[in-house]
Amino acid sequence: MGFLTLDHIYYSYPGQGSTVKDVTWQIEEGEFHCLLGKSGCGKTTLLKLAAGLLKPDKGKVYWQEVEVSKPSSQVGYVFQSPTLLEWKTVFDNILLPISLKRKPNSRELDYGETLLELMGIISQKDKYPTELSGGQQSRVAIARSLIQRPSMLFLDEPFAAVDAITREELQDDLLKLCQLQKTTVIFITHDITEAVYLSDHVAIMSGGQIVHDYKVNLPQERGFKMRYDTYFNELCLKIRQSFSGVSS
Amino acid sequence: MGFLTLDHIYYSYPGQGSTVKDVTWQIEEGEFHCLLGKSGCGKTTLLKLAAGLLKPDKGKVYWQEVEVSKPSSQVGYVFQSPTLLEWKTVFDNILLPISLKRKPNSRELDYGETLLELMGIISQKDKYPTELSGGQQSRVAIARSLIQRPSMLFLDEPFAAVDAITREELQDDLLKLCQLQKTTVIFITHDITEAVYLSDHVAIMSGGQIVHDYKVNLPQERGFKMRYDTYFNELCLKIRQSFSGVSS
Amino acid sequence: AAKDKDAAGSKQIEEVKVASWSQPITEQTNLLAGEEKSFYKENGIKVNFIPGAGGGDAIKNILTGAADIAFTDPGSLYFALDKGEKLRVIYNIYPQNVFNVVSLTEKNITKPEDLKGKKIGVYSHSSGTRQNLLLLLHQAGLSEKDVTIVETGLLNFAPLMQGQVDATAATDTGLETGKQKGLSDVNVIEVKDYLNIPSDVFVVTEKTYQEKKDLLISFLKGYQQSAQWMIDNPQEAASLAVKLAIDGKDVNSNLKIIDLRNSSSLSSDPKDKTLGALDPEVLQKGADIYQGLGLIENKLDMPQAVIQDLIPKK
Amino acid sequence: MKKVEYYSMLLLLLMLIGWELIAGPMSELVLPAPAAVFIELWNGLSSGYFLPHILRTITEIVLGLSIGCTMGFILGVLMGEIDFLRKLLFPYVIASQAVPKLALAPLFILWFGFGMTSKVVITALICFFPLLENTLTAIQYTDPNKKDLFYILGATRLQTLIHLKIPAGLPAILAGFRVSVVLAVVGAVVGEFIGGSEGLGALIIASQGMMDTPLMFAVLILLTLMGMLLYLGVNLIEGLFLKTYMKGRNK
Amino acid sequence: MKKVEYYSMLLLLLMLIGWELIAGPMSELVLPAPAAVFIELWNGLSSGYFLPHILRTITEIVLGLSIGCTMGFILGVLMGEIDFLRKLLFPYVIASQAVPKLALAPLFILWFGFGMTSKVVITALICFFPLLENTLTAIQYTDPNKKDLFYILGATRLQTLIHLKIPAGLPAILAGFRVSVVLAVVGAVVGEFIGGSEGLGALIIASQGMMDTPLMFAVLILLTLMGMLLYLGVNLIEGLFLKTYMKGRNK
Ligand SMILES: Nc1ncnc2c1ncn2[C@@H]1O[C@H](COP(=O)(O)OP(=O)(O)OP(=O)(O)O)[C@@H](O)[C@H]1O
Ligand SMILES: Nc1ncnc2c1ncn2[C@@H]1O[C@H](COP(=O)(O)OP(=O)(O)OP(=O)(O)O)[C@@H](O)[C@H]1O
Ligand SMILES: [Mg+2]
Ligand SMILES: [Mg+2]
Repeated sequence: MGFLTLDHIYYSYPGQGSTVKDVTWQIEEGEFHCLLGKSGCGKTTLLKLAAGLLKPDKGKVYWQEVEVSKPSSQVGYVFQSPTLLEWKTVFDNILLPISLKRKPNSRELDYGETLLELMGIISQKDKYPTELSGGQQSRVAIARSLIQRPSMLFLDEPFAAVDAITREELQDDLLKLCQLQKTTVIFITHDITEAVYLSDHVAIMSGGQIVHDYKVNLPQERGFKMRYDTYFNELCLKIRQSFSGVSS
Repeated sequence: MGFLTLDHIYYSYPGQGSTVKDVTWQIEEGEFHCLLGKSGCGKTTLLKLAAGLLKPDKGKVYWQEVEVSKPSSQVGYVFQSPTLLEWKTVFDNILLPISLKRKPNSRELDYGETLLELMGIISQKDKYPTELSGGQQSRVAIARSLIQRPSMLFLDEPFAAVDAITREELQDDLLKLCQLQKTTVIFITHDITEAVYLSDHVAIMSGGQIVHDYKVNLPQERGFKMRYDTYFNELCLKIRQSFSGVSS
Repeated sequence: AAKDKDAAGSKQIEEVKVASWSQPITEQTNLLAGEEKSFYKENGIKVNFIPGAGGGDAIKNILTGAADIAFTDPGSLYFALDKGEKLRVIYNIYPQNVFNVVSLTEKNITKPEDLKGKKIGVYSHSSGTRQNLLLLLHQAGLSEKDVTIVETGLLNFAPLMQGQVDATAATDTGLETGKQKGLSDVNVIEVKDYLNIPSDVFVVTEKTYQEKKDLLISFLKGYQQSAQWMIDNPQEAASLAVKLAIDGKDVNSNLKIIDLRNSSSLSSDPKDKTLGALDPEVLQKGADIYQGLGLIENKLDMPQAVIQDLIPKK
Repeated sequence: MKKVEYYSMLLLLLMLIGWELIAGPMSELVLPAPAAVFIELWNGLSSGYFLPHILRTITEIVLGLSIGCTMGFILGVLMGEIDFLRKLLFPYVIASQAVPKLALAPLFILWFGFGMTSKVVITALICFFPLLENTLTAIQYTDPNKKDLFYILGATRLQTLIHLKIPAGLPAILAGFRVSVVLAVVGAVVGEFIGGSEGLGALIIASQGMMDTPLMFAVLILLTLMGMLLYLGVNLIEGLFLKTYMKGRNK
Repeated sequence: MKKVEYYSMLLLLLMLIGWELIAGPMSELVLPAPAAVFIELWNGLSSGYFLPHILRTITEIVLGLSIGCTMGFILGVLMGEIDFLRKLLFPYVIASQAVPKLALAPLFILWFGFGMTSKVVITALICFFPLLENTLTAIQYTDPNKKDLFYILGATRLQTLIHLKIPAGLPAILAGFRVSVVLAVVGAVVGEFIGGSEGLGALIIASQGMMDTPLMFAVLILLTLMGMLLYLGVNLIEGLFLKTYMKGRNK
């Protein structure tokens, strides 16, 4: 059994048909999985199920062989909307996961600043969330999810509000960080190139089911050049086609 | 003078340095302008200034040769976050611009449904915003901005939360609609390809200024094929380079 | 009934607004029985009862013109006269002082002197219980400083029985009700044994007195008849009170209260059998004591404020 | 649901037993035993003795509440919208609340008569403040993004108010309404303390005069029941109108 | 700012003139003219006659407010968090509000004596409800997305409460607090109506007994000033703590 296992999961919102239907998904430790799919196909719902935020109607979620009943604090989660606390500064928002439990120590404060630096928002440190641009807000949310060095990361379109250049920088930073800390990641995105560039596996979701799961055979160490690699582009095209095939 | 003119505009948020600095921008009737720039460079602020949501500290905004003092109801605006009313259904949210003034007539109701159809969310018509996925919410906001057939559209990253396939469909639909109704558009996006595909002009913003303004010389009638056109890709590359050049 | 109405119409029924110090209560059944009995109708008037919360309210209600006649206590009258209001006393409702000071027998308080150093309850600082307590203390050469006065609200016997106060100032009807509710073994000091100033009087403004003399005469006629009726028919009054008075739930207690009020309606002077007769001297004495106590500032001229000639003589 | 009702009953029973124990050694004058109170309540209800008083008080509450809440809501909206008005009027609003109504009895009687009007006015005065304060606050804390939306839609101030600020502030406004509704009961009773000859408040005064404490407690129970019914009524309204707000509430 | 103060003065002047006009033909016993009241107020203040009463009432308000609001807040939080408790306790909360405190005077005196305690208890009882109701409501309407965030962070119920629900609900909670603060003034006064010999409420009763209406109005003005100061105090606190909430408020 894997690090995180979804076993024949079903879920439906009250008064609605099944949103997630019979999903079985296995994620090994340290793997980077991307989840692609059309808007409204159930990606966010599946991610919440995997993280224990929603309880499946049928089926079970296992986390290191133990059935998940409530989210573990080992987990980082970036919601699709930034979800920051308006009454705390950016820095306090980032430290929230720690300050909930105790006063952050100087090492943690330093790490917070490092993350802000990485996210390119160190100059916004003492601002309040309402004073940030959309993309800055999402980056605060990402930094917050990383502050506890979680062993598992759930990211729901984290880079959607960020420009192309910054996005590529963030992708590289995220990859490095995850490889360093052996973080297991599930990453939802709408950008096929991003998915291929980042992940070991790309899952395609449609109508509440995982319809394809591609393995990405690229060297661990990614780089800008790789984006022009033939294998890379062929895989992107393949995914794109299976994607539109599914859509019709 | 143009349809919409920004004349040496300055703006700074209280207690902050200038966010928008000396921007002069001219937009002619029926043109489609894209605005690109790094996250936090001031795009949203500039859009709000252009729409009359913010008052410039210095400089003036003219709309059909008249100085803008308050937003005209001729305008459609999509905010960076969907900003829907949680206590109204999707359909009522879309009709809001009309129902503020009077009871929508059957023609408008029909048009509302057409827009929902176009956005691919007709099946969500009677749901409430909190019951929608992120991408569905943004599409509701887009439909709402179109319901009054505005002569001017301001779109702030409208497709950021939408998947690649749906996005391309929406791009084509939007273009068709705007060409049909001769709508003037300012469109903020982080996707360079999207910018080139959609617009007549691509403006690059950096540090609160418009640093480049590219004219896109592509036939009015866009199509899927065009994305593989050499001129198209060269322009994308050029923009990308000027973009990263700016960033360093 | 239709005939009655016609008769009344031809006689021109006039309305008299009487502001009371209380809600419509059993002891005022004769005032409330205008519909059931004919005392007022026969005199061409109709009584409109205006409730209040204390004698002060009653006087304020005539000062504002909300009422014609105030059913109030001498204390409130003194205060208002002291403030320079032009008021006239026209009828002595209860010539007998009905206030008393009640204590449990075990406390051995039998005369005003015994109250020294004790904690004594009153209804409220604005009520007649307090003023009459002060009068009583004054008669014994004591003042407010020699005792502790606390407000206990209308249920003033409760703290007495619970031992929170040594004595409580009350009225005869209050004491009677308390006894019915299980108060026993008490010593009672009656204020009237020391200073018998009236308990309640009818008061009007100078203006009303000047302008509505006839109306007042008719009203007093009616009231006198009604008081006589209540003295003669306590049983009937007690049954009527069930309907008319807000506190008239129980006929037997009504009867007891009515009996008490009937006896306090009679003058202690055996020569004067006229109901409502006023004694300016007693009122003057009361005023002087009030002044002595520092409750009022000015020396009042009570004989000048008292109007005797409106009271119907038999 | 069932469980709550069960424990509710249990708690009630415990309270009654506690009451009985405290009341046992005490004179009925101070604290009557529950049995005596319930007999009184039953008798008063079945004989129809309470009926006119209940009706009177309910009428006063309903009228006072309607007037007070309408005023409170409108004034709250105006003071929330117009800074100038808020600063101008707030001393008088506070004065209307901090001044004990009992002290102004003769003025109320003078201006509004000793009939029902003065009681209705007092009730209205007492219950208008919580609604005003909550409306005022709710209206000021509207999501600025949504305000931007309405601004760009060219909505007038009134339209923004009706379609945005009020619906968005409804939960807070209703909290104020619940407070108002309960205070209205006290308001009507206090109004009746001031020279009322009908109504439950007048009955309390009369029962005190008669030293009939069981009767007084029976009336207090009636008042509590009234308060509860009104409160539940507001909750019912909330349930009907705020279905959508509720949707996100329970996990 | 200047403009408001100007109009405020103007309105005050108008009110005073109106008062003077109404009071003119009326007996001083019913409605004294403003001049008489202000002379009384001035005399009372400068001679130090009011001082002990003011101090007494303020002490009662402060104590009652502290106890009442602490209770109201805690109970509001508990009832907001635990459905079961809400359903269980709400009848008793309503009872505590719908029952006029004046009616229970003998019980209060019996249990809490004639001294300050019974007044503090009454004040606390009166002012705890608005805070309870607003806290309860505010806590229930927390943004579900933020609740999800805290859930995923493994926050305990208490942590979620302290770091999310309470700060997010602060504007509504403070609205309740403002209502409480003003009601506390009335509470203390009503408490002093019952067996008080010191304090502004007792002074009102005494002045009524002596029919010294100018004195009574002077006390009413003192009460209004107290209410206003307390209200402004809450606003000050709000200004300090809610700076960030305010940021988005003014365009
Ligand atoms: N309300 C505000 N108060 C203070 N500063 C603000 C406010 N809104 C935005 N800013 C700052 O102004 C700058 C520009 O913000 P703006 O929202 O215009 O950026 P943007 O180009 O739209 O970015 P993004 O692509 O991330 O949406 C940012 O640095 C941001 O921190
Ligand atoms: N709270 C809810 N109540 C009812 N239906 C919901 C709710 N949340 C989501 N849905 C529905 O479930 C479906 C899947 O939603 P989900 O958010 O998982 O989509 P998604 O794949 O994340 O889409 P997107 O890419 O737009 O974020 C959608 O059709 C949506 O309308
Ligand atoms: Mg999603
Ligand atoms: Mg932006």
